[in-house]
Amino acid sequence: MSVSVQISHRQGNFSLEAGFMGTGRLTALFGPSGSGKTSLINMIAGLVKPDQGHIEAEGRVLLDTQAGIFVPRHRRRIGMVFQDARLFPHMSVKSNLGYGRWFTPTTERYADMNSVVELLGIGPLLDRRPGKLSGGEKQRVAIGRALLASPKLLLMDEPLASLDEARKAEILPYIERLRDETKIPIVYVSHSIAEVARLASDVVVLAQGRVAASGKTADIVQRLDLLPAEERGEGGSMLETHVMRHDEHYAMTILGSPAGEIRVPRLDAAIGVPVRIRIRARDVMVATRRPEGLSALNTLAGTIVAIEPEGRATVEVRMDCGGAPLLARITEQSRQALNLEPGLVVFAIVKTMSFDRGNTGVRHGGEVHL
Amino acid sequence: MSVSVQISHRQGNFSLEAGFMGTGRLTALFGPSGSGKTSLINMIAGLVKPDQGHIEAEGRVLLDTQAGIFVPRHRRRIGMVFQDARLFPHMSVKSNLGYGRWFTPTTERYADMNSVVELLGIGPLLDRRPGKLSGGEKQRVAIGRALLASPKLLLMDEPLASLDEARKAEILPYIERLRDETKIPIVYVSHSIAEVARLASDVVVLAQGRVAASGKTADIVQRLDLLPAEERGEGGSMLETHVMRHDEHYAMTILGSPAGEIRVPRLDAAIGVPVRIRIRARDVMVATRRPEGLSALNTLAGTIVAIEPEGRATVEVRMDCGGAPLLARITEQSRQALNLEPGLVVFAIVKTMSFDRGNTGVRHGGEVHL
Amino acid sequence: MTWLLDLTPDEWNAVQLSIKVATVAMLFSLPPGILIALLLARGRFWGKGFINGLVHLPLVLPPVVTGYLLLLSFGRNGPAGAFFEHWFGIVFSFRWTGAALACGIMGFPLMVRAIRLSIEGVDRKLEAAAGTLGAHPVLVFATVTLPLTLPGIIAGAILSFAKAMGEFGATITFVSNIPNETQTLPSAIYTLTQVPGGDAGALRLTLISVIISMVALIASEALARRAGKRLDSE
Amino acid sequence: MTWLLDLTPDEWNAVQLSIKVATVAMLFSLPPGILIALLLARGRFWGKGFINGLVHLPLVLPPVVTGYLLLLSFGRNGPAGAFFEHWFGIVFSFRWTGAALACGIMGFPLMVRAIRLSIEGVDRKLEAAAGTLGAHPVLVFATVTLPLTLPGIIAGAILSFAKAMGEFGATITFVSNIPNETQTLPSAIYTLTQVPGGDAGALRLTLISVIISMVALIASEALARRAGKRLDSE
Amino acid sequence: PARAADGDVVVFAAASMKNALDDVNKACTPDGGGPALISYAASSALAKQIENGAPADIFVSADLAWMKYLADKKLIKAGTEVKLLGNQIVLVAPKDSTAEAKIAEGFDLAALLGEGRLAIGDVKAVPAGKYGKAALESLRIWSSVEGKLAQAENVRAALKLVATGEAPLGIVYATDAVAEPGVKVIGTFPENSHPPIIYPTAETADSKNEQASTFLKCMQSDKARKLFEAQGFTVLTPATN
Ligand SMILES: Nc1ncnc2c1ncn2[C@@H]1O[C@H](COP(=O)(O)OP(=O)(O)OP(=O)(O)O)[C@@H](O)[C@H]1O
Ligand SMILES: Nc1ncnc2c1ncn2[C@@H]1O[C@H](COP(=O)(O)OP(=O)(O)OP(=O)(O)O)[C@@H](O)[C@H]1O
Ligand SMILES: [Mg+2]
Ligand SMILES: [Mg+2]
Repeated sequence: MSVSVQISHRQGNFSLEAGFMGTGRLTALFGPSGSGKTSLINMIAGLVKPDQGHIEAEGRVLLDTQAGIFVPRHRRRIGMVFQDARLFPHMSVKSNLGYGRWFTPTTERYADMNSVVELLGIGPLLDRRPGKLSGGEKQRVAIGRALLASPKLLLMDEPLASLDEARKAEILPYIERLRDETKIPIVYVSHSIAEVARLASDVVVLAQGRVAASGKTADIVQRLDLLPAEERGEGGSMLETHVMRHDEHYAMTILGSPAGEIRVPRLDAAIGVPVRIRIRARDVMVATRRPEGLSALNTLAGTIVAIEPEGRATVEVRMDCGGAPLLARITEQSRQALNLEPGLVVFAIVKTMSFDRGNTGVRHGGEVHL
Repeated sequence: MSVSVQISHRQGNFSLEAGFMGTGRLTALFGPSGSGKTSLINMIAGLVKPDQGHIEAEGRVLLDTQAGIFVPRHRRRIGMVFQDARLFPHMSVKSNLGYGRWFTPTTERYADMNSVVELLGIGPLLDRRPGKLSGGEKQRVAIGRALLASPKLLLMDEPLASLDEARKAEILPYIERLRDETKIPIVYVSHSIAEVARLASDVVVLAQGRVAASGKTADIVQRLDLLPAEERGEGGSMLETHVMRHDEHYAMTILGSPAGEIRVPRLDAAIGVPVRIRIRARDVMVATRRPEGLSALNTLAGTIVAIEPEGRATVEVRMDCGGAPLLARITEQSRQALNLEPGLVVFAIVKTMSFDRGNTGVRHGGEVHL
Repeated sequence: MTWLLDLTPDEWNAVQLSIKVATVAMLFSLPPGILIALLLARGRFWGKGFINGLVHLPLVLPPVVTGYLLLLSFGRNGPAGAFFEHWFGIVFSFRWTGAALACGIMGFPLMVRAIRLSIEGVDRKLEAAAGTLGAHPVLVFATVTLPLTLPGIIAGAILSFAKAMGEFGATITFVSNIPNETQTLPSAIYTLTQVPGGDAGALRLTLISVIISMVALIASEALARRAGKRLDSE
Repeated sequence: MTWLLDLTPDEWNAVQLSIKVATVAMLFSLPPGILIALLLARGRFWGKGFINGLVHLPLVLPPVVTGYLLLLSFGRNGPAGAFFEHWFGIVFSFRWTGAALACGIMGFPLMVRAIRLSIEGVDRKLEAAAGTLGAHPVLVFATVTLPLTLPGIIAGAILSFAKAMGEFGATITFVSNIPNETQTLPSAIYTLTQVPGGDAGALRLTLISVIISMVALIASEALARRAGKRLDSE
Repeated sequence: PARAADGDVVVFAAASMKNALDDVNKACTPDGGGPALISYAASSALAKQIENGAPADIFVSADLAWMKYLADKKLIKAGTEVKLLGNQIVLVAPKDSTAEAKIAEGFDLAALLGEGRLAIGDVKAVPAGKYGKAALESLRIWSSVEGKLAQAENVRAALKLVATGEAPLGIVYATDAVAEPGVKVIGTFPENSHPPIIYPTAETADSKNEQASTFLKCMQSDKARKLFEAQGFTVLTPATN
């Protein structure tokens, strides 16, 4: 359950010098346009042979330029979802989907055509040619094609970019299940912090061909300075929690965390199941006294650890709520008005509604039946 | 400043029966994958001739099947950004960008190569071939190419889908300026409510080839029922405000609105300039008494107009704040706890941080110099 | 129509033989044609220019010269002729097989060019995609490259067939003009143009040859259209 | 090498004439070749099948027949010949122009096929994009379709040139074999093969012809590579 | 092993003899050794094919040179060579031509041609062309028309050039001129102005077919003679039986 990559490569004026160890199940590659994400993923897939490097997945050495090892792409057992769909224009959607199966030993097939087709909502398209699909339909077929090859390593290059939110929301849980229930490592390129925070166990931030940061998702997501200014509101803290109980009356789930109980909309998960939640810094309010008569349901007591100014108008307030770190993004004006200082005991207020599906990731376990 | 479309067309099993009047400056086409957005835009561009229909832009009839009018694509003066970039592979990036200029009368050229190149950050790519660009780079060049044709109608098919947030945030204001300062109508396909709410004057929601709803953005964005479940948190109300004053000390701008003053991060707009803000329903808290010791800066008094249940866990609270409608999305549990009922006077609380750049749209005026 | 089909037995034989020769020439040049086209389109090896030149040779040489070279190498006493006779039991000299060989070789440059152009037009990114899905390069070729090359293969095949229907210089020089064995339509036409009063007969055979070729052409166009439709608007 | 280049004045003339004829044939067939290829690739009109058949005819007909048909139509008394002489002052009969005409026509099907294949391979979505940017269809063709068709145009041109270097049946039938005017290399070679003991001379001229063609071939490949590199990995 | 059909005699014959030889073949069937399989092509091609092991039993050449070529290489069965037929060359003009000529030493052929060209078989390669050149030389007008030739691939093509009016005059065989409605003969070259026009025939050295000599004999028979003469040839062998 690991991918390790160390690459040095030049193409034109662009030089890529990047390496990371993805020890978790889903490693996200995050970075601006042109930073080398696709190039890196192409090398893992064996489509580009880097000038120098070493690539290992699940203990298999796929590339070692020093030892002269280069496993050809068709023996890497990789499922790749390309940024451009790259469907075979001369085959029907169905044949496209089934293409990889031909080359997978029967015993190693774990993906099932029917359930993948249903998940992706491409049932009505099966007899069509790719030329007659819409942009999003193409991308969905491309995802299905990669999955149905039952790969041992899944590479996804912005797979959801051309999909609407509803579609994304349908497919994300499936990727979660893939991540948790099959033991295939996934390398996932994305522009969206929300996606990364929800899916990734590790994040590698690329910038101009270099690794700007890499590590556990929770650590990276907290480091708002790594994010582009516009994305900082999306950053925040990750809390590892577990399902404590369900409140069937109000259709809520109560999660237990070191910071206290957190109420979120009803999750479809059994008692005890671990759930990771993301609390966006901009969704967190700080109060100096426990508020009353307010619709927000989650009030977590904590101590201010640090206050970092961020521009003139904004500060980031780092709190420790029973051991769990929590990040709030508020105005400098509020900070002054409330006299917030490190050491002060405060209440962090988070609306239940902040925990929509995009921000709660259920950790699955056990064997998968796709 | 208007586009009117009325189409009836069959392709394969898919039938498109759609019509809308975009009287504003930017009409957004919004809808799930495969709902017919690209098809519709192709017809406006003259790439597909619909079975029946009538298309008018800025008073020019582009298509009228009954009168037998079909203006060929090259005389429509349209700038189209395709979902797939469609750059000319045999030309350098520079030639791609300059292609449309050749066919634009000198007097009608309003777009300037240098500023577009700079805006899109494609300066270093000018001598490259499209084959050697990354996905996002291609898309940026495609946007530039369409702009530089100085079109009279701009059609954009998910132009920002493959761009990172930072890039998006850079390009969005440019599109705003295009919308406001040149008088070109824009038809903009997008999956993102945030983009739509920020940019669009009108929204057309497509579903399975039919118009599910259309109207002013403010009206559509409030109708959460039109949105897919996952997007409802993104929905909310639009407030038309104007810049009252700037608070240079805290780097804030105070906007005047019928609901009262609203503090947002410093905007780069002169006093009096109209600003449209989006207040996401999920960002609004409701309190029965004016809260104290809370970091949230904006507290708007209002009366509850209606409460609509949405699923078992959630309700939508519709308020009237000094004539401006405001929408909050809270849990049923909170509603019961606070005894919220129509007619009750309440306080809507919105963090200043909710108004990041994605949610404030400055309305530009006057002549444009791109 | 009766005057058109009112043929002597020898002429009938020539018609049938021509169809047989052209078909065999086309079918047997397809596999090597595809292979060589692939080599030329994709390969990077020493001697590629030489192979390319060799393939074009029958186009450049006067057919008589090609025929004569075939006679020298594939004739009964030629080295290639001896080789094929010994190892495969195939005799070319003065057999219809020889006519097919001559026609195949004369049409070879046309076929290779068409296929090569098509191969060069195939998007290699699709091949890369097939590779990641586990297909061995040979299978990638068979399932992706080849089907996408179909228009070129069809064009190459019809060019080869048509050329075979008209080829005469190399054939008559190589395998002579023996009725029922090596007398193809063009040879028969040639003979008729060489004698007084033969024009009407030559014209008639020419028309028959044209009709056969046009039927083949129309069939090939229909095939290509079907192959093309499958890629429509992609 | 001396024995190779130790040519009689007539042979030198034949070499020069052949290059001239092949070049002119190639250059002058390019515009109509591109046009017809475009029509066949894109057009949907009544009689398309007929034009397609007509284009292929020189391939199917024995060259002698083609030459004879040329004689009948483009000869001094032929309708086309009279037309060209009257309106353009161009005389084909017994002139090198006639040789170029014959060679051009013999190579025409090859050229058209290559260009057509390439045109059919052009992504029409790119043309649509050019259209929306304001380019008139003719300009779209010139700035997008044509450059993307370049590999096919180069292939077609070299096929036409090579064919012209080897064409002899139609040429000699149409414009005879007049030294210094219509005696191209293949005609000269043919003559030598018809004389007992002429083989050495024929071989020498054949080699020269092959060398010229190979030079042209190599140049065309280099050109095509450059054209192709520009599209690399797109 | 390359014998065509079971035991049929295979004749390699100059293409210009097709009409006559097809008739003769019929007449010689079945008791004259026929039916023979007759392959018509240029004498040069046939000779080279025989040199390369073609399954021919009998070779009929359009001139003596290619027969000699084979004989020199010992590919002709000794003693079987027969000078079978003779022919004449004539000056032809398009049928509506008003040209008149009296062929004699020094006659002004060049003036008769005017701006036009003299159609003739290739003077180096095609037998009729070689004879024509010899005749013009012996009539001492070669140098005046040498630059006005239109040399054709074969004599039939030369005839076509005249028949279509492309060339105002041409030199072809009498046998060809007779049957072409588009031309008229305006003069015959004297026999002594050129080497005798002879079509020789012989059995090949490799021939094992016993019928070959029968067929060869039949070609010299009276019934064959009539058929050859009907096509305009002169038969050179003495009449038999
Ligand atoms: N050429 C065609 N023939 C038949 N059906 C087609 C054709 N092109 C598109 N369609 C179908 O028409 C529907 C609308 O396609 P369209 O491309 O307009 O969707 P879209 O709204 O742009 O979707 P996306 O967001 O995925 O790009 C789809 O269901 C698609 O499968
Ligand atoms: N074949 C090539 N030759 C030269 N430079 C290239 C080539 N392919 C890509 N590049 C450059 O390498 C850089 C990285 O490209 P890459 O496709 O990996 O970016 P990316 O991170 O995937 O970006 P995006 O998010 O836009 O898809 C870009 O600057 C691009 O221009
Ligand atoms: Mg990329
Ligand atoms: Mg679309």
